[in-house]
Amino acid sequence: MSNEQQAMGWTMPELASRVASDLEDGWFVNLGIGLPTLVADYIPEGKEIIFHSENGLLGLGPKPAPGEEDPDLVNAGKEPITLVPGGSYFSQADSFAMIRGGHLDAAILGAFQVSQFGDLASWKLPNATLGRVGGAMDLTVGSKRVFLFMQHTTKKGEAKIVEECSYPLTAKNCVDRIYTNLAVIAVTEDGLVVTELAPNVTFEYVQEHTAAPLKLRLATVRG
Amino acid sequence: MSNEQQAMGWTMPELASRVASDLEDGWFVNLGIGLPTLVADYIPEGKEIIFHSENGLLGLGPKPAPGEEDPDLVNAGKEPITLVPGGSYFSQADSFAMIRGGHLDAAILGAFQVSQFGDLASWKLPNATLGRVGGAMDLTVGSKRVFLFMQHTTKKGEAKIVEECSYPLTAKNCVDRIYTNLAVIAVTEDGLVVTELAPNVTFEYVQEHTAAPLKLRLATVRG
Amino acid sequence: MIEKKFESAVQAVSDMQDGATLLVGGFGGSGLPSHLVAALAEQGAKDLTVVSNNIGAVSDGVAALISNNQVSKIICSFPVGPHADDLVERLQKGTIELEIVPQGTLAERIRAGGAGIPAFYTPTGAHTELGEGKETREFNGRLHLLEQAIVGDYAFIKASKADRWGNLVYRKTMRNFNPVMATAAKITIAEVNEIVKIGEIDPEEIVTPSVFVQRLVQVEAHEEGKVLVHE
Amino acid sequence: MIEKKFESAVQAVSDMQDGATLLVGGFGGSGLPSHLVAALAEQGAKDLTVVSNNIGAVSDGVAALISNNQVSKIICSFPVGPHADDLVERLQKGTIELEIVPQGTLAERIRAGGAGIPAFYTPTGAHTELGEGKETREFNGRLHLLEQAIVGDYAFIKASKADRWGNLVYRKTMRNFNPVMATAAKITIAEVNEIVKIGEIDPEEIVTPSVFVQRLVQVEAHEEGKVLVHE
Repeated sequence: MSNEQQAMGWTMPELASRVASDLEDGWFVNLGIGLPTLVADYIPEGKEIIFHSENGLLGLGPKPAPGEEDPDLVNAGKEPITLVPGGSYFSQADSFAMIRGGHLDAAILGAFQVSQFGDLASWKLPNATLGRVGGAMDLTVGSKRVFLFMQHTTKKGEAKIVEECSYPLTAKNCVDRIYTNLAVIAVTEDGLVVTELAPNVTFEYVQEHTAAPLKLRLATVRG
Repeated sequence: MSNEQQAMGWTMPELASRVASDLEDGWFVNLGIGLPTLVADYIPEGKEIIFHSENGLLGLGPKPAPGEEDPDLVNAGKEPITLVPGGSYFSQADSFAMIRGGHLDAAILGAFQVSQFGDLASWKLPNATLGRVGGAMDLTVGSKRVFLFMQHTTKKGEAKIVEECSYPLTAKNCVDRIYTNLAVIAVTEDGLVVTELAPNVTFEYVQEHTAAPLKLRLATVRG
Repeated sequence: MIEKKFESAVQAVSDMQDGATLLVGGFGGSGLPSHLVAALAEQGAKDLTVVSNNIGAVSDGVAALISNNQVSKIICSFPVGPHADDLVERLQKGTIELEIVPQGTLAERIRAGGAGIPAFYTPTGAHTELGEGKETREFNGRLHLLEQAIVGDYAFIKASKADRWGNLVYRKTMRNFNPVMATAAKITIAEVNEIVKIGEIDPEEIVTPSVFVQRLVQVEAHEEGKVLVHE
Repeated sequence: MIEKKFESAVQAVSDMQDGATLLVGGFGGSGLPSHLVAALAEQGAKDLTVVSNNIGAVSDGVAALISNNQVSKIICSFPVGPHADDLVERLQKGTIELEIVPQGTLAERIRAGGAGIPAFYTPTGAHTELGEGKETREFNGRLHLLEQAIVGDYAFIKASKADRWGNLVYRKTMRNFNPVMATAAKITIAEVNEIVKIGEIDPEEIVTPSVFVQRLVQVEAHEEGKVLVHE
């Protein structure tokens, strides 16, 4: 079932494009390590989105051409990157002052689990010796909006959207919106609300792969 | 008596020179507003002392030549100054991180009163509506050494060195050494100790103008 | 496309409401955003809480807002100077409240506000009348005060150069409170002498990254060699 | 005359004692003071508490000190990577202690250490297992943790350029933890690629002022285009 499910709906590049279309002109956005970094490639023309990398820069640009990598210019995943004109460098203390101080308009992050209350688990597997917390806890408490970018279920087909997280928490009540291959889901005071369905995906199918109650309230089709 | 007393011993330029001779090569030193700024003019050749100004610079240099003043380059007294080669600029938050974090080797400050325990009163007159605290409290709690540079008594001849400060405190137990026109006095666990007398000034004369018990333990004559 | 530039200081402050908390950069006249202050005096918002290091050092700073009866509370470290008379008079009449804060604590409270730190402990001010009534605690055998973050609705700051995104550089000791206040307000308005093209400021030299600046106003630099602080 | 330059990394670390607390800059291989780490591995001081963001991302970082059995405690945010095996093994044997700290809290605790702030409140980590056992307090209706400053006996940092006094500039994201760790140790040793004459670094561009640096070591820059982090 898993691969079948993960093949449903939006592809990850399509989802990246879908997320990108919700980012507003002039926003400062942090992209988590891994999948979320895809979003940078799909910003619509005419929109200026400034990407933040928590190791200390604003204005993260595309990957450098082969041979152009600079060991002193990396992103939070320690991959070589570039800086766009208008970008800047700063220390970790300043970078996290920016994050924790509420200056980023959005953080787009991955997840192990997310609860119906917007609790997020993303840094440690249960019973693991080691966790990799990095900047995840700061980004989730500090960003004005936390968007998740993820496959709707695990590779094994287990629900990642759950009533209560069983994995160690990153932060409570921090997620605003969940983008998966199947749907866009808003975390509201009224619970989880599906606001958009991927092509050929039914609400029932999404609910079936979700371990928390969902409501359906489709947003008006975006222009 | 007052003017007579203030005319005794070292002149203020002589005292500045006396203080300067105690600063060690490579020290980072903050000079308080007013009299203490004199010290910068008397650093012996061959010694590099780097002066800090709490409004945000290291490497305070001499006054600019007339007509060369830059309104964007001032000291903590808001007077035009210069920057020496090797100097740097930084924000108030960074400047006081430097101060409070214990990175300055010495602060040389003025005083209204100082007690036998090294309590300092320097920011507000008793019953004044307004005080001018500025950076005084941070400098006194943060600097590795606090040296006072002052006339031994007030203009009216009242003792400034007292058993207990009657003026509002800047900080408790913070002063290490007191340089006055009459003497150099160390604040020790054993009380106030005169370690040096100005020329033609007797210990008895100093004690007479001091409202706290003094001990005499002259330091070996400096080479 | 990002465009933070406003046509004038007057436009940039036009939405300020009565009762707002305002951070004003500068150290005396050095790095003072005097055009923004003048525009606010014209705009007229009242009952302001103003946070600024010096009050009264220069006539075109916060002193002008006090004289104009726009200020109900001042938070500062140095409320003394040739232009502090109106402050003293209002204090005596009880129409203005004054909170004196050690300069480093003031800077740190503002930095904390910008950095998402609601409160911190500092040794500064312990055992003094400025620490009276504050929560205390010992660390390493030394008494500390608990100090709260300061956040502004607006910050008026001054810089020498900006680009369209709001990246800022300063000149010499003009920095003072400006970079830290820039981080601690919902709307930071920077008064700058020059706005250059994106990419013209070396990324290594940027002191205030664009994320901290919401509005820009370009003004004339003060005259060469004119020392504003000695009036 | 001020002279902070040591002839070699080995000389610069020669007085390090067993039991010292050491801050190591870098984010993975970027901005890692690898020559100082190598010198310490040779010098052999043991029972060290090491504070560094990443453990195991590269072989020439703190992982080398762990493999060399010089470390008794690690404070970090990201103890995972291709070179973390020896850490895992020692954790299982119980010969090393690990404190995982959120990256922003780690940076802020070090900044606090350098800034004379013994403790502060942060929302980061509240309601999580990393907050367990910590003192909590509500501010603005939100739970916060009390976090303590970190101060090192030594800091190893990397910069691109220094002058004789110890003023430092960095290159791009090499900054990461380096400028903040520079402020928080009794003895900060900077590994730099170039030492220039006093006055050659523009005072507006200095990121770490001279007061924070006690020792300098000049080393070769890594090869052009060689990405150290992908091994």
